[in-house]
Amino acid sequence: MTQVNMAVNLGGLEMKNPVTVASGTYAAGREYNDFVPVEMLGAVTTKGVSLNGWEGNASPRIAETPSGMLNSIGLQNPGVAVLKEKDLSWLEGRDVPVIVNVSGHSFEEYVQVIESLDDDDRVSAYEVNISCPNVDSGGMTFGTHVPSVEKIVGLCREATKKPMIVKLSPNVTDVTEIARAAEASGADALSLINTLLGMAIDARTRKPVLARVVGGLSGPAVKPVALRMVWQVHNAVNVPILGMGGIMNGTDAVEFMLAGATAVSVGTANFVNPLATREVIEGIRAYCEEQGVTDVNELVGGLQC
Amino acid sequence: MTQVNMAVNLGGLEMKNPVTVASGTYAAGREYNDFVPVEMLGAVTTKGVSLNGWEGNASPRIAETPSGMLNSIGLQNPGVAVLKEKDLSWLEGRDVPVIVNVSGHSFEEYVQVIESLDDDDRVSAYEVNISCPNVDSGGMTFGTHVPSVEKIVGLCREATKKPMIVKLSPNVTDVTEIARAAEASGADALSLINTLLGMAIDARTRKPVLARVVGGLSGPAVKPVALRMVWQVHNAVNVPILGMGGIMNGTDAVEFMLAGATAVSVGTANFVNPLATREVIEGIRAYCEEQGVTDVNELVGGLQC
Amino acid sequence: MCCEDRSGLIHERITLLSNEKVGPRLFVMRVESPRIAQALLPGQFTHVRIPQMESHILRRPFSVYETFPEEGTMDILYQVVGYGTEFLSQLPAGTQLDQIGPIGRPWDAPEGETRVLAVAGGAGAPATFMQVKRCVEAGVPVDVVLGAQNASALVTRERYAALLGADPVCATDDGSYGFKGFATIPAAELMQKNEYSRVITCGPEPLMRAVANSAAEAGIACQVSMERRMACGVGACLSCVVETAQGKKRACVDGPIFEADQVVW
Amino acid sequence: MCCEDRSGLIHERITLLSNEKVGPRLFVMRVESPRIAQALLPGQFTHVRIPQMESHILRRPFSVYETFPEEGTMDILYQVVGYGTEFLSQLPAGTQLDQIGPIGRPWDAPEGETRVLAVAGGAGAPATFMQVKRCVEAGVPVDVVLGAQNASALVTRERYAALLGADPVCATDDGSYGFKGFATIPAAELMQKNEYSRVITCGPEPLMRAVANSAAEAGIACQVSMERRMACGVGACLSCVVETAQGKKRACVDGPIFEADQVVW
Ligand SMILES: Cc1cc2nc3c(=O)[nH]c(=O)nc-3n(C[C@H](O)[C@H](O)[C@H](O)COP(=O)(O)OP(=O)(O)OC[C@H]3O[C@@H](n4cnc5c(N)ncnc54)[C@H](O)[C@@H]3O)c2cc1C
Ligand SMILES: Cc1cc2nc3c(=O)[nH]c(=O)nc-3n(C[C@H](O)[C@H](O)[C@H](O)COP(=O)(O)OP(=O)(O)OC[C@H]3O[C@@H](n4cnc5c(N)ncnc54)[C@H](O)[C@@H]3O)c2cc1C
Ligand SMILES: Cc1cc2nc3c(=O)[nH]c(=O)nc-3n(C[C@H](O)[C@H](O)[C@H](O)COP(=O)(O)O)c2cc1C
Ligand SMILES: Cc1cc2nc3c(=O)[nH]c(=O)nc-3n(C[C@H](O)[C@H](O)[C@H](O)COP(=O)(O)O)c2cc1C
Ligand code: FES
Ligand code: FES
Repeated sequence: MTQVNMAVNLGGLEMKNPVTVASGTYAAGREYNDFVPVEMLGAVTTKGVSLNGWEGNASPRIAETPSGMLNSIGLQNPGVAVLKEKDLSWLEGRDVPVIVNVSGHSFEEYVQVIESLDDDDRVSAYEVNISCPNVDSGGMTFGTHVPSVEKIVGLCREATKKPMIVKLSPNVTDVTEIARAAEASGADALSLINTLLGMAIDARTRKPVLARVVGGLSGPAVKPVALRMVWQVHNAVNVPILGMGGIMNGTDAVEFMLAGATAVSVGTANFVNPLATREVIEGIRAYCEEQGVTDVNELVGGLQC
Repeated sequence: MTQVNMAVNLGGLEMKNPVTVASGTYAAGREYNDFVPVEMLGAVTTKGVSLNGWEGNASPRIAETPSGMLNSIGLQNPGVAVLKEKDLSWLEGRDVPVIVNVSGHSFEEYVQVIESLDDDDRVSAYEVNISCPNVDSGGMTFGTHVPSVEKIVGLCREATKKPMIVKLSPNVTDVTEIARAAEASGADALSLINTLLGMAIDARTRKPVLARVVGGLSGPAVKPVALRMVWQVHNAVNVPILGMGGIMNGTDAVEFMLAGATAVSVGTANFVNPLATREVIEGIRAYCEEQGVTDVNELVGGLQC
Repeated sequence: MCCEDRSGLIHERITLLSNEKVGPRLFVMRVESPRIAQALLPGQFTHVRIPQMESHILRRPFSVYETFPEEGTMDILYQVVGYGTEFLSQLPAGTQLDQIGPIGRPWDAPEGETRVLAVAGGAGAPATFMQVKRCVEAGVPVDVVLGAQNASALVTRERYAALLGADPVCATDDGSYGFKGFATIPAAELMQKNEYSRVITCGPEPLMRAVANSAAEAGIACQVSMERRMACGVGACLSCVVETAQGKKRACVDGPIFEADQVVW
Repeated sequence: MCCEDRSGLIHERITLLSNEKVGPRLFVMRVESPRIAQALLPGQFTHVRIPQMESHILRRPFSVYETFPEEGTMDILYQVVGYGTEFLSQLPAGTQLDQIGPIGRPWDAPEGETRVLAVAGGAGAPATFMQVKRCVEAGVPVDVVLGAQNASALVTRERYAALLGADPVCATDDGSYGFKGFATIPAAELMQKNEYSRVITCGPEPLMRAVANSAAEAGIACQVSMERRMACGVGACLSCVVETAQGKKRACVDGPIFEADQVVW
């Protein structure tokens, strides 16, 4: 059997295989290291980080929904200094590129986070999260209108020469419009989808299940929406795509690549199966072997319509 | 045990209970009549109808997805004359109000459909579908931007004095903006959600599962998104809401009512369980009895946040 | 091509009596379903809810291999092709399922036919069995051609042979039983050789199309059983349409049996 | 309050050996899980994947009632409260599940304590059992107060009694066994009467809060076992946070055992 080339290049970021983790589902890799040594991943994507840290939302923060879940963590994080001191130190010397997911309540805060990380060699790339539905200012509010997308992506672009991935929200009328704005403003790659805004209600108590009432929907339930958006964006822009939304196994990942994703993120699946990332990597490889595909890049956008 | 009042008024439409069917999933009731006599429903909502009939999309038209399904029927229908001749004749004399779901490729076509039905007493109300994701012109393209929503709802309003429900798309950045535009332009009620635009891929064949590539996602998977939108719209407008999206049982229906729906539609659930509508009605009643609710209207918007 | 005169639909809770592997990825399940077993005509199908498949929400349509109205049971022969059939194949006897039926337009009654040819391939073989049985019972001469990948997949052969009192004509892709090649070839030969008043066929679309072509060339009336993805299974959702000379028709209630010359392949 | 020194996490396929109803909506399941049974300390929990629940995708966290390291088995006592536990209660012996464990901060080792009081209510009763056992084995005097709705729900009483050699103090809401009223009342009385170096408690939050208050008034160190909805169960997702004097802490790995005086109720 011929060896399959699994390496991909995501907007300047070299990955040994196309699989990273969805920000916020994997911390910085340490908690899952007993199950999947972080070096096995194509890249590790860290939990969203802001300048000085945020408390996040009240509990309960999650709800189970049909084939999915809602979360309203609210970007709880200890701030960029702690990220450097703890997470990046732990990652140092481990043979895996690090994508830092960047958040802020203001345009300036995004830039400040990048500036405080940019001369740190342990950071390989950024994922600029303009799509979190769980914070009141920043997050999704920046990512759903073209002018603010242009502004924030442009400012972040000026702050770094590292590969910059911009993470898009599915809660928009036309994702291609946002995607084009991000590309035109300097994104090296686009990641999608972040979570769909949703809600769960406990009929018995007549209360929302989440303390914050609404939260972000993820998991298999959203896969059809995610695939559609990846395919639409692939047809609309020239930068590579990091696809995600409900990827549970290798077949799901292959579907995203066929729709146009160069790499994929595994999120909610980690909660179901802590070995999910590993199985996704092996599943993609097995698919390529079965189909006689010698280079995983051949799959990208290979959908036959 | 005290009797529960199950009757509701949906923007002028009197319903003996709050349960109708989602347009397109139930034809005009006849096919399900062996399972659920149509008179049991609070109202029957017919499949989308256009002026002269449409062929719809190529097959395959459906795909199963995690806790949901995609459809790309494309509003196949035989036109308003056949609706009158066959469906409305069959419904005549049956004790159930009829909501006709209206479609068109142009503003004019919507109006023409309403005009050709408006003096027909067998029609109790309209549901104006400005949210079908499965047609190239009309449908969702009309329902995702405020100016065209205002235009079409205003034109339809001029054409009828019957209760007019406007059906909204979830594929928008801000559903409350669209809802307010529809209300301001004369909608008596709003129905939501129509399907989320999605896609399914067969990794083995590298082809989309649907002939039309994309389709509309429905079923339990979308319930969190639907509940969230019903709740947002309930807080944004004063007209009543017909809620739908993944309702499978009485508890789901109660959740929609707590979020702000005055009535609910059962769609995909009919495919899973042809007795679903009946069980939803009984489930709502049982909930009210258990909770000591004597009037189902007490549930509407009763969510405690 | 009409469903207006269909008999009432039944929603029945059914019990799995047995569920046996009979060939490569092929299973026969026997279910207790007294009301539907009574009412079902050859060519009609049932729409089955496989239990415990929480996130796979749709029913699965299956032809009925044979009904035993007295026992109140029926057999369904199915091939494992995806999640649902795989799951179904692992359910033990005693499991409760439910089904809707009998659905759709049956094969035309054989009374009046002079000689019938049934051509069935792969998982289509059960769909013609009850109609062949009806021909035999009505005293209408009937020939049967079965196609399969190989001898071990020819799982309906014995039941057909017992019914006919002789082996049906068989064709296998690898020649491991009967004719080596597609069933369409012996079928076309039979149409040249014998005078048929009717051909019926069920199987993969290319097979049915070829059989329909041969029948058209030979000037024989031909009915086909069409498969489409189905949501409602009762005619309400329009997910299952087949292109016909009269426009789009629903496979579930306008079919599954169609006049071959009306289908736009 | 730290997880840095936690031992390695194990992902283990486990087999259900038995799954018995022991009281109203209460079940004990015994599973074969040799590696986790070996490694687990009192107060730690496991994160269980219930099979076949396709659309209910999350794992369910459960305390471990008792481990039997030699046999490689463990008992989990659970209450049926929703879909998952209902489904679990119907699984037959022989079913394969999987679990991640041992997770979280255990109760502090009892060595050095002079006398310990354990107060457990409802489905919290299993969470203190192994710690009480460890006290007994370490020769630390230990008193136990169990609370439940009624006598039939006091399902851990006998196992505690066998361990202690005497009946634990019991309280039931309806007085059908022991003290009539909340377990917090006999617990507070015991704290007045005896000199405890440590109180441990698990149960509904109001119970734990009341016990923590009594302990604080009596000046006794108190640990509580906190429950939160959990997605990952390994410290990565921040879905399970508890408000503490040091800010938000993860119930799964910073807890589930917390110092009572650190929790912001
Ligand atoms: C009228 C009719 C009669 C049939 N009779 C038989 C029979 O007697 N024996 C038999 O083995 N099979 C029969 N089939 C095909 C059978 O319905 C499918 O093989 C089955 O639905 C596949 O389900 P799955 O979950 O294993 O496949 P999956 O691919 O996991 O199913 C995904 C979805 O696609 C649908 N689907 C997949 N393949 C087909 C297909 N070929 N036709 C229709 N829907 C499909 C499923 O129902 C489901 O909704 C019949 C189909 C129809 C329409
Ligand atoms: C550390 C820890 C130890 C536990 N130990 C035990 C035990 O020994 N015995 C026992 O009976 N129960 C225990 N629980 C509670 C148990 O996890 C829940 O009862 C169970 O998850 C309910 O699942 P369900 O599907 O039946 O309920 P559903 O309401 O259908 O579950 C929906 C979602 O909410 C979560 N959920 C619901 N109730 C709780 C709860 N009380 N705590 C955490 N998550 C919840 C579920 O895990 C699931 O994600 C423990 C919880 C935690 C956090
Ligand atoms: C618990 C949780 C926390 C998340 N936190 C973040 C975050 O900090 N930053 C971010 O960009 N996305 C965050 N996300 C979104 C995921 O990265 C991902 O976009 C989404 O979950 C869809 O992928 P999935 O279905 O595979 O989980 C979070 C998702 C979950 C479930
Ligand atoms: C097969 C199918 C056909 C549909 N056709 C229509 C239609 O003609 N007009 C319309 O307004 N909505 C149509 N819809 C959308 C439904 O009415 C409903 O808005 C949606 O399916 C969400 O509800 P559910 O999850 O309960 O199915 C259709 C949905 C399905 C699944
Ligand atoms: S399956 Fe719904 S119309 Fe045929
Ligand atoms: S459950 Fe994920 S951090 Fe605790």
